[in-house]
Amino acid sequence: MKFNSQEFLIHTIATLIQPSNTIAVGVLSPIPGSAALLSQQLSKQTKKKVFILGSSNPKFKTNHGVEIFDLAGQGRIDSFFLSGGQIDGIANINLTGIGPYPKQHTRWSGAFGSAYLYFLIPQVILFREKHNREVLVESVDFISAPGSSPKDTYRTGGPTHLVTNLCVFDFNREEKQFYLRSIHPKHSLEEVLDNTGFNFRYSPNPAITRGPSDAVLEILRTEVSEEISEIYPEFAKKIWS
Amino acid sequence: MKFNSQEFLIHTIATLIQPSNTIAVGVLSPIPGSAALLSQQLSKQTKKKVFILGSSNPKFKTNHGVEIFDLAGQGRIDSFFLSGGQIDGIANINLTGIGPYPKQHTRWSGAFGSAYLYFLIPQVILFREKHNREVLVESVDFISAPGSSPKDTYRTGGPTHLVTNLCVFDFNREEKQFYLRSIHPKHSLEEVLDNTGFNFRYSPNPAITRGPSDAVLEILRTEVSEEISEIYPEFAKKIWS
Amino acid sequence: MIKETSYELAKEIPSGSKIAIFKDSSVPMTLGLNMIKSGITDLEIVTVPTGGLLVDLLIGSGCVTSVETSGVSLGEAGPAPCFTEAIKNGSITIKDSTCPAIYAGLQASEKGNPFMPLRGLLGSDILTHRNDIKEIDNPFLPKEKIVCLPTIKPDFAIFHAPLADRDGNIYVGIRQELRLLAHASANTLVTVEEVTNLNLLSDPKLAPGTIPAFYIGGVAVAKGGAKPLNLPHHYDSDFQQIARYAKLAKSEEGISEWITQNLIENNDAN
Amino acid sequence: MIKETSYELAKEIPSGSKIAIFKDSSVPMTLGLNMIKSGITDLEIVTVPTGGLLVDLLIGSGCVTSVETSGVSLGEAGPAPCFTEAIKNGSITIKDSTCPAIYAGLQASEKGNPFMPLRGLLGSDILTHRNDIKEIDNPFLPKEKIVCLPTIKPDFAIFHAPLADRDGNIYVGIRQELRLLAHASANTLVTVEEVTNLNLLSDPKLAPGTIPAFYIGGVAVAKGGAKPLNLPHHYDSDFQQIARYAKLAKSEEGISEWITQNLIENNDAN
Repeated sequence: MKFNSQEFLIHTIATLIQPSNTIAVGVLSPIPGSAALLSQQLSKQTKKKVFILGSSNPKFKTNHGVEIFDLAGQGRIDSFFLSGGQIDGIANINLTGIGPYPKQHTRWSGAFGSAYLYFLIPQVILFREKHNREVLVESVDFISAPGSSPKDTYRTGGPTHLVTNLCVFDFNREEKQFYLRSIHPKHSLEEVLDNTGFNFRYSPNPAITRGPSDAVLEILRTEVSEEISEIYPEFAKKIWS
Repeated sequence: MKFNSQEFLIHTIATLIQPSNTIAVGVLSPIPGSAALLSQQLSKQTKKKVFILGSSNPKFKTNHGVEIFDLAGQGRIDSFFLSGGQIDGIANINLTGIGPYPKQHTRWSGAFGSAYLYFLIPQVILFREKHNREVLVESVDFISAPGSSPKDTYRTGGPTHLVTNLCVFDFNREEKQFYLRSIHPKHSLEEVLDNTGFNFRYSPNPAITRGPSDAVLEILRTEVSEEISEIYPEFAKKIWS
Repeated sequence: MIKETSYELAKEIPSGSKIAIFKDSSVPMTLGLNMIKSGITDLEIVTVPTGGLLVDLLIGSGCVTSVETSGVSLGEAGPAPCFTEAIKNGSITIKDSTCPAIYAGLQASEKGNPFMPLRGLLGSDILTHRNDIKEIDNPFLPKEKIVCLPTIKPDFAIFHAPLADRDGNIYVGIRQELRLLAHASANTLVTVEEVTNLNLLSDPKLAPGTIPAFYIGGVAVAKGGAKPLNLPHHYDSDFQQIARYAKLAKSEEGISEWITQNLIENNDAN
Repeated sequence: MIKETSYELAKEIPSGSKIAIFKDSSVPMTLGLNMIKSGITDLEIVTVPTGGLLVDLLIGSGCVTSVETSGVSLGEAGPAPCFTEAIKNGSITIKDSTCPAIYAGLQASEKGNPFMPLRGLLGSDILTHRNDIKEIDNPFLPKEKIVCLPTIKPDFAIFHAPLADRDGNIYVGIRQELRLLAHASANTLVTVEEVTNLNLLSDPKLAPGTIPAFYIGGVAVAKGGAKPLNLPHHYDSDFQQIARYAKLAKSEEGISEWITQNLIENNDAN
């Protein structure tokens, strides 16, 4: 079956979080949210738990706004997603803005929970559809949350992957460096190199990101799309109607 | 009208807490509890709040066990009551036991909230019916909660009075000393001196503690006794039936 | 306790107050519009933990001097125009934070504690620019640095809830965050959809979702008091109206137009 | 998730576990009696924040090596005989505390924090004997000493509640402390009066008083599972039975007699 780019990315992310038992999804994250729900559908017997911030469905909701942060502090969340106005080569993310602080000439909304959750959730997947040199920079202008920390900092979590519209990177925490894991079909290594502002490791013949099987697409378009249209109605409409 | 010794003590304590807007009462404290409710009845127009730990009546109950301590921390409670297996001349209280710690030969239940609330509630009234030299000692064997603290300790609260079956003391925090405020009718200064293990200040002709008026007794035996019999049924039965 | 109008309730808040506003589903839009009408200025806003339409509107109306926040946006309707502009031109002081740090500051206030420790934040530029946040050695693991957040004690928490009773008890249901706001703040003012004659604390099914009147300084009925934002089980967000705000808020005249229209609509509902 | 019997649930708890027990109205007596039956030993008990009948019974049955508590008593039925005796003869380790300090330790665990600051305690002999509690300078007011309490993270929270659903969600109503216990503990085991087929989280009136199954490791039905203590809206305390315990608990044979009788009665109810 054919699939669109969102379905492809949902499947890509779902594959990365497949081993997780508990997945949390931030506000306004329909693609990671769909990936979490797909991953849940694909392993029904293991009873995965998915928390979706901003959902009013009690199945996905916490009782108190602080609970998701407490859960992370308790070590009960395996996977989470973050993005960035800028993301750099050592996985620092900038959700705050560009220019001398505080009167930044470009100001985004703010760090949200990143300056805490990035430290405490073992698998944080960075996700940004727009892969270009404005987003993927050598060094962020403002570190909303650092990609790594000195040894004496309490840190049980951090970045494991970066997923974009072009490719998937693994992040090596020891070396503090991204490794190209696979390139999405119809895109090239040259394109990735041209559009990435930071250095990363790669093999000359990178793997190609595998797309969803027909069986997975079927689940995505039935069970998952139904759940998602409750939480992100506009997104579901755009993709599946 | 005639009154019994419990009614007398309830009225005595109610008089001391009359200026308070918010009064908290610990577990198993029927006389202070009745005093708080009497004080509430005597100033209906000012809408006093009474919290009674262990009550299941939502009128007197907090939502969470920690709430009473949080309220004290927030400065929202004016008056509280503590007791002691031993109470000494500088208002230290011992709720823990006597003898070398931890294998004390006399062991009481424990400090409960005293080691916190004594620091934070402006008016803490010490109440112990049994006035003798075993209870009112020169120096407690174990300080469950200290009566005073050095200047650099954060302390917004502490002891203001000690009420017993014989008399009422004021506590002077500057001087760290009890002053005899009044002796209950039918008791004498000599009796108080004989039965008190610590030194205190007194005038040779001490005042006599005033008993409840007929109007107050009327309220105590109707509105208050009704409320109390819900919370402390055994106590109410003993006194008012 | 129960005021005649939201405007009367709004007038209880003096200029210069520190105000806590919860992020969603309980945003007191009618009360906020009436605060603007009352001419309030110099507010210090604490968003719990993030902010949206109301915070942007108060900034755009010149009522705000500082914002402590983990982020302000209009959600699906995009960036918050007045917030963004006010930061660029320096007309408000921004205290950037992260969600659990704002909760921790409020929880410190709830406990009457002078601070609250929290993992995370180390190495973030948020910390670089917040001199009021301290780093100490973890007393239980001396080689570990840990952040201590100062207590956040708002003068007022303001929110909108479905129901109050005559005594001033407030039903908030699963929105337990609002309990934290009420505990942490010196005073709490609430608008509600309606007032019931039954006592909310006396009903064992409603009591777990009820904030006792002890914490509440004033209540007013404001039907549709969160509109154009949502109130669960009552009404959904009006995306068109928020998108319209996003457009109009780019000019002063536009904001005035939007306020006038919504103030009339929200107050007329009562 | 739903076990056949309280005994099966009791067997989930290994000897040597650290167990949190809430002070009243939700005390899992049937579960506790079955823990004794299972031959459990070396428990570290944390009373939240104080303890009573169940704690005394576990001590008297030789299941306990240490108790962290703000106080143990049988309430109106007087001192806790086994607790008192065990302290006198040194057969248990006592960690004396004060109520808000126990809550603070659990709240630290709930947040994943290494400690929690708290006013009070300074100058108390409780502090003298607790080397695991630290004093630091308040980082925001350096001349002030302030106490930091270590995190309390129980292996198990155990309690009795009115209702569970098939998914393992637990209705606790206004007993919000039980939520803290579940958040702070690695695992939570619960007995309930009954199991309902409806989903507790889906009912907006019940959801505010419901702990999600996510925190719950096991559930068993135990009708009258708090007896002879009370469960609000279900049954009152049986003062005679508690007073009888107070008398019998002075000898080993007496305790055995009391346990046998109550174990049979409580288990037979199911």
